[in-house]
Amino acid sequence: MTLTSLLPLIALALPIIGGLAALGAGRRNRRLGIAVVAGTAVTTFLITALLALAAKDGLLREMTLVQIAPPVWIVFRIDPLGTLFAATVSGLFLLALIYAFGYLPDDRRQWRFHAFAMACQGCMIGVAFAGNLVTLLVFYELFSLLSYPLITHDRTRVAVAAGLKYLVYIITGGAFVWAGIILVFHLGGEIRFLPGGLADINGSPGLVLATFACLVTGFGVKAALMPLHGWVPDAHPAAPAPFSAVLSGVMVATGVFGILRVMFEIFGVSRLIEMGVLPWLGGIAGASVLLAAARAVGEDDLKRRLAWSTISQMAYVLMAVSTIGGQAVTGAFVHITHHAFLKGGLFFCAGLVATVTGATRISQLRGLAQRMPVTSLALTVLALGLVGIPPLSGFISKWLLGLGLADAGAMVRLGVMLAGALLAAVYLWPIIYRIWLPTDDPRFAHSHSREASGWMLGILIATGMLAVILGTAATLPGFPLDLAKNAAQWLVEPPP
Amino acid sequence: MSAAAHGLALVVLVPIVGGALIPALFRRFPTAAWGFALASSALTLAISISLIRRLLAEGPFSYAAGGWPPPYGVALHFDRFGAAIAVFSMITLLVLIFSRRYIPAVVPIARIPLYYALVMINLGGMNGFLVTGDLFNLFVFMEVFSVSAYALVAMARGPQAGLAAIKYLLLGAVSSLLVLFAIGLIFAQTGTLNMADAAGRLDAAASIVPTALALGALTIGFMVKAALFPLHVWLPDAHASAPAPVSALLSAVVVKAGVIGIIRTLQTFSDHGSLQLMPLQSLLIWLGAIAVLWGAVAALVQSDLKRLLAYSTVTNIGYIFIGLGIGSATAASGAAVHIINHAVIKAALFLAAGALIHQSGLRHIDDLRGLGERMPLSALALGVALLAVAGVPPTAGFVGKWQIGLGALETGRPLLMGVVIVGGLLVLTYGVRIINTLFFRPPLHVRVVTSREAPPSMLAAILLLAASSFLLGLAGKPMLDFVAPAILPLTDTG
Amino acid sequence: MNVLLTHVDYIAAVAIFLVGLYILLVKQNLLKKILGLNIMETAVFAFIVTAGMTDNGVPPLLGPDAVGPFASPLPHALVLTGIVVAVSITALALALIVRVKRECGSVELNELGKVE
Amino acid sequence: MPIELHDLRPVLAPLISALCAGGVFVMGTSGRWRAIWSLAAAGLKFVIVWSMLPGTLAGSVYIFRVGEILPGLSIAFRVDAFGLFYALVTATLWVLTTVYALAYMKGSHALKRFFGFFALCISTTVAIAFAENLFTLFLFYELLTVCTYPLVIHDQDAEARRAGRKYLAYTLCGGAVILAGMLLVFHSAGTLSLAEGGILGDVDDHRVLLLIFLTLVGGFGVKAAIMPLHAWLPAAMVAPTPVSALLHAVAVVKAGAFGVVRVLYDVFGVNLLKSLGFATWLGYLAGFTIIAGSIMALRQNRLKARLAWSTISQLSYILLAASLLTPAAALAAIIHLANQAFTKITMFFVAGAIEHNTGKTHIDQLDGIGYRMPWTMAAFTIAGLSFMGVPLLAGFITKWYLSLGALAADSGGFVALMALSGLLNAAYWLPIIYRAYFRETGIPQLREETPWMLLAPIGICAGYVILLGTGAQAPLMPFSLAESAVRLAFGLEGGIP
Repeated sequence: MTLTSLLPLIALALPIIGGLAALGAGRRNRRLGIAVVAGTAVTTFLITALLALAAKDGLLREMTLVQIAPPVWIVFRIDPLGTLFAATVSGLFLLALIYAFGYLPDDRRQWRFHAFAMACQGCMIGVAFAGNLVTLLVFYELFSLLSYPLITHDRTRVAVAAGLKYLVYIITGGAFVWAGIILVFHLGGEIRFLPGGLADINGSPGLVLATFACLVTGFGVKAALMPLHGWVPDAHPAAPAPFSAVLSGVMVATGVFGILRVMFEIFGVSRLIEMGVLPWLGGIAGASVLLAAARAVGEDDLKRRLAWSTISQMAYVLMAVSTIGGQAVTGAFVHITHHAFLKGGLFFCAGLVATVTGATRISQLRGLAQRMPVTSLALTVLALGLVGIPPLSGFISKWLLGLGLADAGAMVRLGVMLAGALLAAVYLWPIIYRIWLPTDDPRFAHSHSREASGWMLGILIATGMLAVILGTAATLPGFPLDLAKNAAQWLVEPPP
Repeated sequence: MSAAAHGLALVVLVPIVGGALIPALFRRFPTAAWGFALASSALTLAISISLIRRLLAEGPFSYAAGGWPPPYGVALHFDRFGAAIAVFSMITLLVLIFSRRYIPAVVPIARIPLYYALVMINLGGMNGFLVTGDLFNLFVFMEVFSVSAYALVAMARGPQAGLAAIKYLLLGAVSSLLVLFAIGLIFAQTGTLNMADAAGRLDAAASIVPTALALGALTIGFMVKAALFPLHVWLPDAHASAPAPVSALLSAVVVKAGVIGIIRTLQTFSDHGSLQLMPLQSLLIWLGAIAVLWGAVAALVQSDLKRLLAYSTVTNIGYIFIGLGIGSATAASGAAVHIINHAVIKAALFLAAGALIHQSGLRHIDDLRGLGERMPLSALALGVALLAVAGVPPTAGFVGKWQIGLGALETGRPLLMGVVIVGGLLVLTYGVRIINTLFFRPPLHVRVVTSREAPPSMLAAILLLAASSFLLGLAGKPMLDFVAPAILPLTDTG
Repeated sequence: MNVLLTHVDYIAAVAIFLVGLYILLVKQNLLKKILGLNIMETAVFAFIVTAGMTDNGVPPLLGPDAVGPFASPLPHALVLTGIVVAVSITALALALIVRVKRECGSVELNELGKVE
Repeated sequence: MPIELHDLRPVLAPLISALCAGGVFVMGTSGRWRAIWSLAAAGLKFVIVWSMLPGTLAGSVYIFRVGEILPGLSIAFRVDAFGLFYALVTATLWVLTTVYALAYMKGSHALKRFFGFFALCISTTVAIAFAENLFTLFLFYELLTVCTYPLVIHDQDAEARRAGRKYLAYTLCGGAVILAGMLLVFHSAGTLSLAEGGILGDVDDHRVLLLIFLTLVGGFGVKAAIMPLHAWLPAAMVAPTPVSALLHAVAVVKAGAFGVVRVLYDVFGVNLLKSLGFATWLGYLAGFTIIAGSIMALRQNRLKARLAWSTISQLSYILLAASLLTPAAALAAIIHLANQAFTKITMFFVAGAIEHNTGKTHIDQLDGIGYRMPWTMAAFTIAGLSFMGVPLLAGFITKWYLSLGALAADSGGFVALMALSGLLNAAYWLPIIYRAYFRETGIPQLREETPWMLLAPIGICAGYVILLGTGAQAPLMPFSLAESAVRLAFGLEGGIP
């Protein structure tokens, strides 16, 4: 076995093992635990980044590991799309895990959080590297279940209720995926991801459509595609901030990732056009964009507003993908990555503010900048980035998305996208406005609060910087844009 | 002529003469009476086995008593049905072994030699009944075993025994008279008493009314002896109040005489051209089916162990009659084999129950709770025999039920097959109830705790019979093959 | 009608038999039941004896001046045996009745039922 | 045609256990001898059964004829792929259950009786697996009823007796119905031999065939706990845990399911059933049972009761799969024999271990139990996930093939049923896992792991659940055996489509 074939496995297994090690070590010696977590997270990120660079030109490798039953294997593949996603996942996890050291109270349960979170990370990387539907399903189900203890980590009644809702949605979605996979195998005789889709899917048009619907519904639950989004506004605020960041940043994207795999590598572009499902997908995604953004505007709870925003932003991606244009798909991939860090950062901020001041509502944020200038600055940068103000990272992805939509001639969708961006400004601007507005009102004076220091602030600064760097230096080789272009090319115009 | 040639006479004479000698010789020595009875029954068994060997070698054979040839003299005839004498002798032998320790406890000491005498005479009567070729002797031997049976029922102490005996006697005597009446009718019609001869001449007889009358009288008479529903009423009382070994003999052997009487009747009348046996056979099927269900349901509600076993006999007689009524080769041979198998099983049941009752002094089923721990072997034997009587494969009880059920299907009576199966299920229900009581419930009665396992002589008989009631199930095929030729005349009517 | 006339012995036997049976079934006194039984026995014996009759037959006694047709001797032999059997049954029954009387204090079945 | 070899092993395997039972009954007053007899027989039989695997895989069929007891009715053993599959599961689990039982039952009353009948149960189960004809199958099937009864009422209290009565009432009636069916088969086909492709091909009376189908499937369906014949199973969980495990996972219920599959494939035969269409109704009934059993399981608070209802639901997977009459579904039916057995026995072992360790029997008492017994509950979690159909675990394989089979039979609705059933499984297993790990009692939980003699069987079973799910084609996996069984039943030459 060469190193390249070992690396993906290491990337997958390392967080899981590291998490268990941290659980053991951290309970005895906090410093050792921190070292294990940080070392593991950094190493994992480096490995996935390395793989992303190595695989940027196309399929690097496919590995068949274990046979479950004669036609069903556990298969991993290293391709541009998967590695880009894996790198995004491990990057955000790196930030979230370190942030958690500051966010969570220093007790034994903190290590449990880390262990589960890292196991979750490993499984998400597994999803990214999955080479067929069953492998994808394995890791998809696993990290879905592993997320549950993280969402309910606070053990409040609200958290438990949100966790239950989450579980019901996700498991039902899993069942749909499951049924879809069976149907795919029945109709196509194959469940591997193949460039350009499976060679033939024989069956009545209705059955083929049902198969597609099953898979999109199943993954759509996680992708928070309306009307399957119900768990998102509850679960995201209920989880501890570092995990909210992961949920919003990459977990929802996992659903989108699943849909991408199904669309491009199971059904294939030409069959999708033939089936006529794309307008429907675009329509649903467009509706999601607008409706979710509208809900976000009316939401006072900061984390809930961010959650609604996630639903809206991820719908951009699907809307763009539904055009099948190379440019739009590129934009979609870039948006996944950029949005991950922006939204993750925003949740970090929200968590920090809530920890320090106890404020969870936007109306309570007035005058925050007086007390917590650095936090406020980071929050502002990230919010502006999400709105799409140049030269921040959000601008790049939205620009590309807009270009792509225009390129594909999807003018209605372009209009929806612009409306969505406008609504994003509407729901994010009051936050910025409020925190910078000085006040003497004793209700907002936060007399006892002051800037936090240490882990959390460091991470905030890092995400802010990242928004700037990814925005200004987006075109550098090896940056997400570069990788996304290759990935999109590879998907939309697969090599023969 | 050598002793072997006279075997057919000896098999009747040895027990009767032996039995008759016992009160004369051993009035003062009950133990010696036991030994003598045992020896003569063993001798009878040996003779009957030698007869069967001759039967297998030569086929059915006859013996003219005193050298008079049939139809004038008293003819003895040995066919494959007659081979049952070996089983009956065997059961009597085991009952005697069992009696050694049991009888002194229930029979006044002065009557003990009488008891052994009656058992032997009963055996002689049974053997004679089976091997006779002559209608009148059929009656005489029937009276021999019947009268000895009445007396045996009365052997036990207590008011119940006498009353049960006299009830049994009254019904039994009426049935005997019916049989005798029928014999008279046949004689009047044919002028002969030889069965084979009479069968040939019945056809020629002009009037059908007397023949039908004779058939009816014989059937009813033997039905009483066989305790076929609804003429079974005497059986539960008699079998329940007799001493256990006597119950065993009555249920296993004596009621079978009635069944064999019916078989002989059917065989005799089967050649008759103008008389249709079909309605009679249908009647037998119906009565048999009702007997199966009635006996099983009645047994379910009994609280007295021996009464329950008595009702089980009613059920099994019902099975046999269903088989005979169907009359196909499958069913009739099954019924014939069931005669033997049920004899063994029922003997095992009554002896094992007797051992339990004897050792604990209790006879109500609920009082026997937990006795299985104190008397494991007897209780185990009872359990095996209960499963056998329910027809759980591969026990002996299964053979007959399978064949009869199959026969019902062959003749297009699926519902009858249902009756066969439901009956087995009901029997299994009370079987399980007893097994459960014995083994899986804590003792209720203080006497259970102090009970001890039965003495070896009793155990030997019980275990041998219980083992046979299991093993005979594995020998179903050879047994069916054995009775098949004997069944043939019957099946012609089916 | 002709059949009835030629079989008048049958009819008589059946009638007597039924009388005995009636007594046996209806009477509660054990002793009377035994009497009923005896009547039935008599009916059967009488019937068998008549069955041996031959038209104008003479007793089957062999001698120098014996001329046929003889009545069949066999029924007589049978009936003798039958009477022996019947007597033994009656004897046994009477003995049992004595025992029942001694142990239960009654020979009336309906009273005995109450004793139980 | 497979090569038929006359061999002593088919009869030796059941005989070993019967001998062991004898040994236990005779010498079993001493605990040590009980253990020695039980373990020796378990090990020996394990070896005997496994030793037939290579031959059977190579296409041989081992035969041993004991004798003909009635015309056309013989006791004979024949080891084909399907029978061996079932025997392998039984023999393997018996070793584990024996170890578990030795530890679990320590100090209980009437142990001689317990271990004696325990051994007899397995003896009869293997005999059922190896039965050459319907009669032998029926014979040992009934014997199994008799042998399990003392185990069910082992506690001898009122509840146990009630359960025992119910158990007997159901199973004995089922047995009687089978007897009726057997008579019908023998009458119409003239033979009772189980043969690939069925023996009823020449019967053209539709009503008789329907009657045979109803009686045989109904009779075996009692032990397979298909609704509405299931009521004995939840009642029977009052038995000691090793017995429940034996009842629910290995011997009894599987004997019923095994019987149904034998009836469908070897008495009727696939082609005949397809033309008759009776099996469709069986499929609907099984589908109903799957859902209704799961819903009932949801409502139970007692852990073993939930397990029992889950068993009812899971068993109908086998019946549903068998009734679809497609190769893939048949494969699912056979494999699920093993999958359900290992998964459910893990759960029963865990339930027993919890009861043994802490005395807790109800689900709402299990808060925080995962901290007290982490390894035990880890095994439980694996089993639960397997039932939910999570890939890499045994349950997924079943659902996979079953769904493929359903699609091949143009009954796509059953795929939705599988998905729904997976959801229901999640709904009743996850709360237990949740309580075990995520609900805290307020009192600090001391680590109190199960003793190793209980834990080792649990661990091995849970490991096997994973193995069955990941390495179906590993050398010691009987998967290829199941494949060859399907090939025989369907008369296929190559692979399973």
